[in-house]
Amino acid sequence: MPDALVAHAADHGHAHAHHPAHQHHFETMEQQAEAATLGMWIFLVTEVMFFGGLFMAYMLYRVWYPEAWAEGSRELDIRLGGLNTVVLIASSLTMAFGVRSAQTGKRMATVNWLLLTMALGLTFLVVKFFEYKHKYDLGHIPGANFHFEGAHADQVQIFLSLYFCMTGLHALHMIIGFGLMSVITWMAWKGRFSPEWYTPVEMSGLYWHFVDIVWIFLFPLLYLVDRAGHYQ
Amino acid sequence: MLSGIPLFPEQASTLAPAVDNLYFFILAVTAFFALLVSALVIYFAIKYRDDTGLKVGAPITGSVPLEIGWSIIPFLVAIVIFVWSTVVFFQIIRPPDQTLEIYSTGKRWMWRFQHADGQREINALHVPLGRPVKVTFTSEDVLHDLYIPAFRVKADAIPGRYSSIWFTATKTGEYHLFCAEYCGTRHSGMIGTVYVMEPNDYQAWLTDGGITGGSMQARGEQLFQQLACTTCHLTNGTGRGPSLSGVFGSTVTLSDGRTVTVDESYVRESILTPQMKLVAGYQPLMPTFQGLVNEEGVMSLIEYVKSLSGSEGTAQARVAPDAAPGAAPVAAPAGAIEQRNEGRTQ
Amino acid sequence: MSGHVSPKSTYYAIFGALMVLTLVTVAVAFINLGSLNFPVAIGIALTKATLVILFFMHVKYSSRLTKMVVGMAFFFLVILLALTMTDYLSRGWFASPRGTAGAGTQVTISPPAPARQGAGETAPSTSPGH
Amino acid sequence: MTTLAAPSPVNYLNVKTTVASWLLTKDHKRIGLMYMIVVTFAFLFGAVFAALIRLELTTPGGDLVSSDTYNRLFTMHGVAMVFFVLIPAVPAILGNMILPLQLGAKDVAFPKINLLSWYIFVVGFLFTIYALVAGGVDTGWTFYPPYSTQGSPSHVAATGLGVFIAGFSSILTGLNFMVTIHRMRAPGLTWFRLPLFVWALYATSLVQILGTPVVAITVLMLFLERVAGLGIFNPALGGDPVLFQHLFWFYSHPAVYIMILPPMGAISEVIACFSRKQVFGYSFVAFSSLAIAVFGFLVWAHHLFVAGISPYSAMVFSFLTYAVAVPSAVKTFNWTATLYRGAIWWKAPMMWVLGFMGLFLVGGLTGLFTASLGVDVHIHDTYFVVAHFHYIMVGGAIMGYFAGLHYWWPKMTGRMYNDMLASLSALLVFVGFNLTFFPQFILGYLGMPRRYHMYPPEFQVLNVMSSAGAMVLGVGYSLTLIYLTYSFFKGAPAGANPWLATGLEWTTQSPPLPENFRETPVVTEGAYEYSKREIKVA
Ligand code: HEA
Ligand code: HEA
Ligand code: HEC
Ligand code: CUA
Ligand SMILES: [Cu+2]
Repeated sequence: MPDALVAHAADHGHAHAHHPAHQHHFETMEQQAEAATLGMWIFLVTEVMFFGGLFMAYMLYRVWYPEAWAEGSRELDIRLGGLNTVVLIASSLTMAFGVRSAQTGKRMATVNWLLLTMALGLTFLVVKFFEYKHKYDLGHIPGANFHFEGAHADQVQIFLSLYFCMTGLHALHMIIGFGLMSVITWMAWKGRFSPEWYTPVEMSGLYWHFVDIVWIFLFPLLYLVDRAGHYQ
Repeated sequence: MLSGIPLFPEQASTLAPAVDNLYFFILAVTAFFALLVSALVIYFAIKYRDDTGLKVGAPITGSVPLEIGWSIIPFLVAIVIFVWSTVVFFQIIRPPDQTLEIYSTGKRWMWRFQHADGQREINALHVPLGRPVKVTFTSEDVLHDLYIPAFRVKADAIPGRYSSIWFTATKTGEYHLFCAEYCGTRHSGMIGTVYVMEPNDYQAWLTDGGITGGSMQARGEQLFQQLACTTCHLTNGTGRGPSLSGVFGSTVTLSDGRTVTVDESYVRESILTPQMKLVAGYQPLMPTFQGLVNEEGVMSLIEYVKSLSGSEGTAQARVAPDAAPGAAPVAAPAGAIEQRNEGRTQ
Repeated sequence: MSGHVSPKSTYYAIFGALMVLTLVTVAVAFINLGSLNFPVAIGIALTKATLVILFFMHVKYSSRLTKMVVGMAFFFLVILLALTMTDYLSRGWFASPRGTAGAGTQVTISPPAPARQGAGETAPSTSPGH
Repeated sequence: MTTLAAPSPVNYLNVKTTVASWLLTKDHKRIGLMYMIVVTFAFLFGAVFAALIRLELTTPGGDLVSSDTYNRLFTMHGVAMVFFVLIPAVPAILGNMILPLQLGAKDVAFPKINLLSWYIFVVGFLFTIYALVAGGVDTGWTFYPPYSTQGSPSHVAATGLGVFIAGFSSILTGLNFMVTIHRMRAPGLTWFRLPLFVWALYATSLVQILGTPVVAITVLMLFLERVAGLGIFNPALGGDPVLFQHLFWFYSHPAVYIMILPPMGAISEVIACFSRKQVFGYSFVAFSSLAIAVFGFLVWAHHLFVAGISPYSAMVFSFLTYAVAVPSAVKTFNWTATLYRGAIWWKAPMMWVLGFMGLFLVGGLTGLFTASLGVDVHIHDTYFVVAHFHYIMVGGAIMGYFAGLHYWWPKMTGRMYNDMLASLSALLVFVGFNLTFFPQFILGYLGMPRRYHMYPPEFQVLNVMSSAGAMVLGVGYSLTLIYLTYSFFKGAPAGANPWLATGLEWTTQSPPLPENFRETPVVTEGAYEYSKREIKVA
């Protein structure tokens, strides 16, 4: 904030030793880190709105077609979905520990936690792959070849369209997160981070937690509709 | 139509003056603000002109009372416009009770109209003067929009559901009918003419148009037999399906507890997607008739279901017979009327 | 750079809470709460998300600006959902004298009828509306 | 403020001149210029389409081009003008150029992302050009399904992808600006010392961040529905095509404020400078930008009054629309009051501002007609709406863009243009504009629907007037293009502060140094302290 900056400028003038990661257009490392954090959070806001469009469509059709939603949801395997939920939340935990290790300057611990997070992420994607494959085998992929036995085949197709859009987009985010984390892990391994500067770890952490949060909503919305059998 | 440069559309329905009065009111308000601001801008720009670029303006920074004033006043003015507009809007969308019912489907790129008595026409619509008319319509493909400028009415035609417009024509003549929602190549060709006729001329047109084949209600009844609806919907309510007598316009409780008003859209849904809304107390037995009956057939069935709800349920196209029998019928342009032909719809 | 360092125990506690809530949400889904199932599921998910945001993402210890940014996301998401639903939920309200006037699909939400009527009964719908 | 040292011979334009030094630059000023080139290109596209539209509409019969071609013309015109001209014009060109300068910063917060967003923009534009070359797209810029998913035989997918991609460019620009404004202000530059252009860009960023992702996902769903047969808007499956319209306008109504807010900010700057006065009611003008951005999210369904939404919902949206008109009213009145007892310097940028005032007023006020439920039933999708939005988008936003461009041109290029020619072209555009679009209000109320290739003959006279006006308008724009191009290469050198304006951007040399300022400036006063200063000839 300006006052802080005024004070800061008075304190240091311009000359102080530059951290290797310090970019020239920032006055201080602090300013740089604050900018990065704010930027990341704003990016996450855009992500919320991005998924928001899908949630809107979901909500409308859930209100319109409760039976079809129940029918479609029952097609999904609650055990696989539940497993993935546990896996993803666990990966959030390991990610949090990864960030913590970076904060406290533990190089190997950071690397290990990040690797564990990536392993969990991979597990999630593998499970998701088998779920998709199952759908494919059954002909439940929306489109010209969609095929569904049931009273509300058309509306179930809408459900499954949304299912694939939402989980597909989520999986895409996981893959991007996986890529990011590979880089971060490598950087951590090289010892680039320190308690003074671990912004990239923190940023990927925020991103990963966000992906987790999306799933926290997707799981009940997609897998747990009307399991009590109200619409049977 | 007017020669020279037309500046104002004809007022040919009871709604037109209501809309136009509102329009002129907004015009007056906005003209006031526009002239006020422009006049001030021009006046200041000239009065305080300084071509040296070296002077500075007066050290005025602002005034809170002024700010509040010019926030509140436009807001209040806007509220007045809003209230008036809403009143007119509900006038436009809420038809009166005894309307003449006409059905229509939009299809790329033509409008088909079907009168209750069975007359059909394409891109032409004959209506009597002074009688409220309600046009219920849908689309068979993409979005369209039925627009009659002289009546100031318009509504989108949306596949899968019904929209409607209503009007009471106040002036005989021929008026434009446009498709106002972009629908592809010949969107600008999806136009037609509304013929407003004296009641007796209209009567003559109805009988003389050369179109027979029974009213929509009759056609609906026939379809009701043909499609074997009667096997389940017995009038005494003992069939597998509910009795349809008196259903139209009533409120029905569905199996999941929601309630719906039985209107055109609901009956249409019942016929095409019967599983979507089950009447409480019945099994999901009713098959879909999707593909077995076209949009016009559905409309005829609706007319028939309406007729089961008592006499006022049926829309009567006939007008009072006090019309002078000798009046010359206004013939529809050749080709504008589709000859009734059971097999060729769609 | 001095971010907040949470004790490990906090993370374990949050993880535990998230697991418990996951179990609860699955369990609750199998209980018929009628129209409450959806709100309950959403409520639990919101709680879980809040925990992740506050603790894993350190928002609890972040600047007011960050908190505002997070709040903004949810605020505008709610606007998108709620204002759109004003349309869909009120479509059924408008009925002109002889049926709908273009309002389209008729959906009104009210609590589901608990019991079903026997198939032989006449549907409770036979009284004409006018 | 600090006095200027002798200008350095090195500036951002000549520091390096290889092509690679441009294509890989992270300098916000160069990126701004690169945006300007692409946007000008897109504007030429859009303008040629507009010229063909107007040429076609001189006769009612549709004699010049086929219906299919005509439909492609207005669609490509709308897509180019909205997504590739007006949305990036002021934020990405002038904002990139000026924002860091006004903040006393060396660059935006994320220069690499800034460059990336330019590339994304270009890729999006290339997709759209591809769609054009491959045969165009004919859905209207609004892409309504089911026509766009099932009916249209044209290149909807490629265009949709182009718009989708360009959206990310807009998101990244907004993100960058928002962080820059929060984190990169010079010492002493408090929020209420910020120039109003910065406030306007901040509000714009808000809309870009919150709205654009929604249209991105919506276009993506449309895309998947078209190419992969997913069913989300498909009425045949029970989907609701109106849902698309809700989602589309959730973005696209706020997007009209992406288009108008930055020009409004530029207008505030120019008015203050050429009235030599502080902007009247500074904080009200600043907050009205935020109010427009936030309330702008509450009104989208005023585009759907006859689309089959619930009438009660329509009422709510109509009411909110009237509420959001109030902050615009506040701005208008404050600008007017700023002129009062100013010392008004009739220079070219001010001429564009005066044009803006008149045209924006008409455009905004006709929004009150369309926001009125009762009247909108009649005028929806007629030329009345076409006239409304051209008055705001061309008369308001483009005029505002030109005002800002003429104001900052000496700073950007270090050169002056011919003031007489510039004022003349402002006049030509003003006159031509009114000739073109005023008749369309009358046409609209008469009932001429928009997107009509052929029309009933009684509308011809007004249409010919409109086309004639477009010619004058075209001459005006062409003139601007010519003298500005000339000025870029041959114009007389401009000093650091040719307008004797306040603001940090005028304290550095023209064109600015690559790093903007020799030393980080320290700010001690508000943005428009003209009255405190003694103005001297530079
Ligand atoms: C930059 C672009 C821009 C801007 C800023 C606006 C601003 C406004 N718009 Fe416009 N609009 C468009 C671009 C824009 N619009 C486009 C592109 C379309 C058509 C899209 C399509 O279908 O293709 C459209 C369509 C459109 C419609 C839908 C019409 C229809 O399709 O039927 C409506 C309806 O309410 C509307 C209303 C408004 C209002 C109330 C404002 C307000 O923000 C205006 C506020 C300004 C003022 C009011 C003037 C200043 C005030 C005063 C001088 C004081 C007096 C004021 C009062 C008494 C309140 N616009
Ligand atoms: C920033 C946005 C922007 C801008 C700058 C413009 C600029 C112009 N627009 Fe645009 N317009 C839109 C946005 C914009 N438009 C949008 C969003 C639509 C809706 C699309 C849809 O329905 O999907 C639309 C639709 C639209 C229509 C309605 C088409 C229809 O519904 O059938 C018309 C018709 O007159 C029109 C005209 C013009 C004109 C004359 C200009 C002028 O300002 C252009 C001036 C430039 C020139 C005229 C060219 C240069 C001059 C020459 C080459 C000299 C020779 C000139 C002649 C022979 C005439 N536009
Ligand atoms: C095989 C039996 C069967 C046939 C044939 C059948 N229906 Fe039905 N119909 C039902 C049943 C059962 C219900 C109640 C459950 C439901 O809503 O689906 C019903 C409900 C309806 C309703 C809603 C009634 C209400 O009270 O809300 C309408 C309208 C209707 N049918 C019209 C028709 C028409 C028109 C046809 C012929 C084209 C037809 N039905 C053919 C069994 C049938
Ligand atoms: Cu049908 Cu346009
Ligand atoms: Cu709008």
